[in-house]
Amino acid sequence: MPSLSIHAGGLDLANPVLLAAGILGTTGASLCRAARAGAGGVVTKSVGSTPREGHPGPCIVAVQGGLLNAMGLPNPSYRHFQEEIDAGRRSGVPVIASIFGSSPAEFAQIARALQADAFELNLSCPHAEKYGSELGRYPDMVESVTGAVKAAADVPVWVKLTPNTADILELGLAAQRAGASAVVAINTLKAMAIDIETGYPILGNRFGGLSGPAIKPVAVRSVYDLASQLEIPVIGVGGISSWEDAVEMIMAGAKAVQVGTALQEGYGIFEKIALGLQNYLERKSMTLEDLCGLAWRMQH
Amino acid sequence: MPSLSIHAGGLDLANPVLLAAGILGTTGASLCRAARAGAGGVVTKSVGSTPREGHPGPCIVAVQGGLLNAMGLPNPSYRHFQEEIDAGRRSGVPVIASIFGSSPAEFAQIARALQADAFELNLSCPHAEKYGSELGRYPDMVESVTGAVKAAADVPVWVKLTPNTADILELGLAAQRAGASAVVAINTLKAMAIDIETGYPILGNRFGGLSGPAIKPVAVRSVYDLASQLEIPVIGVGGISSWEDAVEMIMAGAKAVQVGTALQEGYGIFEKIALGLQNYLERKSMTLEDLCGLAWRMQH
Amino acid sequence: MRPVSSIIEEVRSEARLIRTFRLDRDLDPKPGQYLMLWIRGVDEIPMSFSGPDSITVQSVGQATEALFKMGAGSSVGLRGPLGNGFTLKGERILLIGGGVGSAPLAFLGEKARSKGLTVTSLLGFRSKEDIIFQERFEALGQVLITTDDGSYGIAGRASAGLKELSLFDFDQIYICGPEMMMWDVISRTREHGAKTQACINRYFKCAAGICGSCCLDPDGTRVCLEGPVITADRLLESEFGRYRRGPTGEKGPCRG
Amino acid sequence: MRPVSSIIEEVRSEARLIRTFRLDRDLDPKPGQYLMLWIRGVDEIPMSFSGPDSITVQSVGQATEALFKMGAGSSVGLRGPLGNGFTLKGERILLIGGGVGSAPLAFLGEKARSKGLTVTSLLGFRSKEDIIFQERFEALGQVLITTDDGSYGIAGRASAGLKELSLFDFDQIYICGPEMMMWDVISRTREHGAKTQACINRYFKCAAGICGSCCLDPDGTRVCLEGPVITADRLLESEFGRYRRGPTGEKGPCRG
Ligand SMILES: Cc1cc2nc3c(=O)[nH]c(=O)nc-3n(C[C@H](O)[C@H](O)[C@H](O)COP(=O)(O)OP(=O)(O)OC[C@H]3O[C@@H](n4cnc5c(N)ncnc54)[C@H](O)[C@@H]3O)c2cc1C
Ligand SMILES: Cc1cc2nc3c(=O)[nH]c(=O)nc-3n(C[C@H](O)[C@H](O)[C@H](O)COP(=O)(O)OP(=O)(O)OC[C@H]3O[C@@H](n4cnc5c(N)ncnc54)[C@H](O)[C@@H]3O)c2cc1C
Ligand SMILES: Cc1cc2nc3c(=O)[nH]c(=O)nc-3n(C[C@H](O)[C@H](O)[C@H](O)COP(=O)(O)O)c2cc1C
Ligand SMILES: Cc1cc2nc3c(=O)[nH]c(=O)nc-3n(C[C@H](O)[C@H](O)[C@H](O)COP(=O)(O)O)c2cc1C
Ligand code: FES
Ligand code: FES
Repeated sequence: MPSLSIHAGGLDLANPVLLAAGILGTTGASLCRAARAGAGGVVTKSVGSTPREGHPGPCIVAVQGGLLNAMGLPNPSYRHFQEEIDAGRRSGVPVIASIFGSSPAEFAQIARALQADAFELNLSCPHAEKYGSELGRYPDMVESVTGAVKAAADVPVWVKLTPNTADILELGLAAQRAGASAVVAINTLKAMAIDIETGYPILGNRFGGLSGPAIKPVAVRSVYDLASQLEIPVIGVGGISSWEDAVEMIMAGAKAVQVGTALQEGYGIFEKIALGLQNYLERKSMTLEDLCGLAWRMQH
Repeated sequence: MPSLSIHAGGLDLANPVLLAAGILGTTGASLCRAARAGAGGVVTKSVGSTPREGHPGPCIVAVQGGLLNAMGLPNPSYRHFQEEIDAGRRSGVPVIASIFGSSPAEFAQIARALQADAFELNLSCPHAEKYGSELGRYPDMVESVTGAVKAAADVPVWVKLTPNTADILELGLAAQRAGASAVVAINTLKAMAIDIETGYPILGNRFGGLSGPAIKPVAVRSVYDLASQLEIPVIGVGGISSWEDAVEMIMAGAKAVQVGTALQEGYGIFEKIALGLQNYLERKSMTLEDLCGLAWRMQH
Repeated sequence: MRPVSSIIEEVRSEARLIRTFRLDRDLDPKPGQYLMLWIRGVDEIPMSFSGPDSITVQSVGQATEALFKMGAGSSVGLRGPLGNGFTLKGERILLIGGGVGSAPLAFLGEKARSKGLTVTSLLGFRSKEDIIFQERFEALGQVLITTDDGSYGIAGRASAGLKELSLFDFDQIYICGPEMMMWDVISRTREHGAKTQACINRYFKCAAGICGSCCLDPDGTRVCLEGPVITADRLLESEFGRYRRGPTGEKGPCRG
Repeated sequence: MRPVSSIIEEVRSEARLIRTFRLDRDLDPKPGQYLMLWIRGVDEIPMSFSGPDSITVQSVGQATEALFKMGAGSSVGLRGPLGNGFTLKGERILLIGGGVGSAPLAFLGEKARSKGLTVTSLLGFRSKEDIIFQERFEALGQVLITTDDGSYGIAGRASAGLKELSLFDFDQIYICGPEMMMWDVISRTREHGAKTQACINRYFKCAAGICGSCCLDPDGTRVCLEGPVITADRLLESEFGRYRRGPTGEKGPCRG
């Protein structure tokens, strides 16, 4: 069988299918469960500098082709999170700690305090005031946050980008300039749903982020735009729920992919995708390398 | 039965359900057909200053929950389009001419030459080089194009906005400053799909715009953001395919809605939505006015 | 699935701070399943079904207080039924309830009775005036009631009533109540762990098996999706009764 | 629906610049339906089925030329079957084909014959060497062939062959060919308009009934979705034969 192991974003991964941030990544036990189910690496829930309960409910709404969520970055703060990371690392797969803050210094503070295999900077959550895309929409801010974490941490730094922008490449270039080992694209699209019986926005936070199959074409395009211009690898995320989706994302230029919303179907998704990918590579007599970015090479 | 007639964006409309730009709006005959089917108004295909054949095929791909298109603004130029508008106007419903250009002067040139009930400025098509969102992503450009058309035309000017931005409200405010009578939100999301057998991007233009139910939560959020801050009306478009969707969009703050991709189901959609809306208003003993923007008034 | 709008048809007071809300729709739940109740403008919270179209709620905080201000005719949003629910097994079953946790067991007992099973109930309350659903349980079969303050029935916690019963007589045991009460019972009856189905609580944020806030150590069981009914033998090997995570994800004590 | 990948299994030359491409999959089309053929890196173009798994293509421009460079084993993308297709009616039918437009009629005739209908064919070509599918049609029943240059059969356009037939003998007439040829026939046989099904061409951009580029005046019929088969009586009241829109939407002559 063709090998699925890769070196991407400074990490050695047994396969390129990772658990996305914020999905069942609150506890060490659930990170291990994803690893046992076949994830090549796992990203934690985003953690900040102080405990947060997140937004009032409803925190999710199913919409056609996707899911809206506004969790509001609930987390126990990095001070209570090292034990979860450590438990996750015992699974044997790399644990990437997703972190957020409202300034370069706050990001750096967290990165200095935590031990993980890599950091993923959440500069892209669309529904938490003062955090995420409120910083991440500005290339300057992406650059300074990335730079600050680079200086504070001695592990690879991945930067997760927002699609809520006119030009995601600007953001990716900023991350690259500051020394990021990879960019991760995309976080959710800013979105909302309204209860038509009463007029209430359904999410407790009124608006939230759209994920799932609905956003896959936006994610594929974002990865394509980034991967064709950046020198650092791109990790593709957004709407992947089958091996076909993973192949498409890798063809767009992703070195590895992350799976979020599709976990709703169950943990079996990791094995299903990895196996499908392997069968595909075998049938085509291709390697992951051959597949990566194939779409840019197929010119009209 | 409650009345569906409204005055919006400088036009009197028998009902608030309009045909969206670029959907079956190439000929006078098809504009009339939409009007006969019950549209309260019809927007034409976007026309420019010189004939364009558009992008090579495939021009559309169905994706989960939506449609990708990259037509590439095919149009016979405004010089050959007045007869289509005139034919459309004979239907009795207002015909809004969608126009595009690469500069304020080009927009103004077209607006001066065409007679229509209103203009809709396409500052938002995500897949035509030098046009659409390549201008429309900059508030300054939105303001100057809108101003130029205002000066050239003596009918209402609507400005169609792109969601491919970090802050659609900035764009709406720019349109309002320049004297727009309404903003229309949203155009498609920049997106792509790749053929996994070969790696070819499916669309002839490689990337295109995502429409349909998949983008409705993004459209609702955009309308909500705009309508809660602007004084001019917002016309909601994106993923509307049922009366429930129209109610949701109006609750978000839309004065009227446009229907695009759902026309795939057939022209019956106009009547279906209008009837559902009317039944809803009757059941709730509400007027369209009551419904409009209800979501901002339902505070947590 | 968006929340479905539902009208509260009737509100009945069961005890101080406990009320039953009958809804205008039967969501066809299994006993032990729950719904997410959206109190608009406030929060969305998990509630077990206490009947095919009802929930029985104890007022403990912001959302439940807001609910208690709502009368018949008010509208709420519903998402459900969710979770796995209890599985009926065998001929003779024992229900062990504590406080408002008795509510889903009344629903289960009625289902069991209608299938011809023999139902015995052991119910613990703090005090006489906290007792709920006494008639519902009495209609099902033998009922033992304990009160912490001895104001009714057997004095003591629910586990005090265990002495009156031989658990070997029952094919299946169903338990729902405050975590420490359940822990108390299941840790004393380890040999029956495999036949004891417990309906437990964790902090639910998504109730869709995706966010991770309800996951149990050490195997990451998603209580919202794979629970809330879990057999006692599995619980005994878990964090249950030792700690639980709150809204931030931080570990805390197993109050209630 | 994304384009489905398909391998060309066989390429057969039918006449100068006309080839049949047999695909590796039967899309279960009705005769008269079409597919959108994606020649990757070039364009996506409409093609009628000339059999359950084949198309017959005349090389006329960029995409068709690119296709002609592809041999057996090449891969193309398919979207379809699309459109309404012909409806078989009655006992005795007449097929009137012109040039490569005969291809979908051969497929239709075979379907009709297998259902026991009586099939007569009138086929017009420019010259002897442009004739295609002569044997396929001859296997179905009576065949009249015309050539513009008189090099085979009746000299003249297809309409010249009409004199040999009484159209009243046929329950249904099916026609496909260059627009002016079809116009020539249907305008001469107006009284049979209601029983004449014509398979027509317009410039298809979306082939999904959404863009408007294929709409017919004056009623806006979407040829890609509500056609391409339209009865002659409706065509006679339309733009058909007078003008057609090109890729820009501008009106132009009805070439071909
Ligand atoms: C599966 C399940 C079934 C339940 N069934 C019932 C029932 O039938 N009757 C009943 O009265 N109560 C039930 N509960 C508990 C009920 O959900 C909480 O009492 C309620 O959420 C309190 O909300 P509040 O805003 O009033 O209180 P708050 O002031 O927000 O909190 C009070 C306590 O309630 C708990 N709580 C709050 N929000 C949640 C949440 N989203 N998920 C879980 N726990 C929460 C916490 O332990 C908290 O400390 C159930 C809980 C779960 C998980
Ligand atoms: C319903 C339908 C069925 C058809 N069936 C057949 C068939 O069975 N065999 C066959 O040989 N041809 C058929 N055609 C015509 C065929 O689609 C064109 O010959 C082909 O698109 C030419 O493409 P090109 O790039 O080679 O030529 P180009 O150089 O692009 O154009 C040559 C001419 O082809 C026509 N054309 C080009 N693109 C399109 C398009 N997207 N839609 C419609 N017409 C177009 C135009 O009239 C143009 O002038 C059919 C057309 C339609 C609409
Ligand atoms: C419930 C939920 C919680 C999420 N939490 C986070 C988070 O804490 N940090 C983050 O960077 N992304 C978060 N995301 C975004 C996902 O990691 C991912 O980028 C997005 O959902 C798109 O991928 P998907 O379509 O596979 O879900 C969250 C998504 C969901 C649905
Ligand atoms: C095939 C197609 C062509 C379109 N052409 C145009 C256009 O010419 N001008 C324009 O402003 N918007 C155009 N749009 C965008 C639509 O008007 C609309 O904003 C978008 O599709 C979202 O609405 P929907 O989900 O209802 O389709 C087009 C959309 C589609 C699908
Ligand atoms: S509450 Fe989110 S996984 Fe259970
Ligand atoms: S080709 Fe687009 S509507 Fe027919």
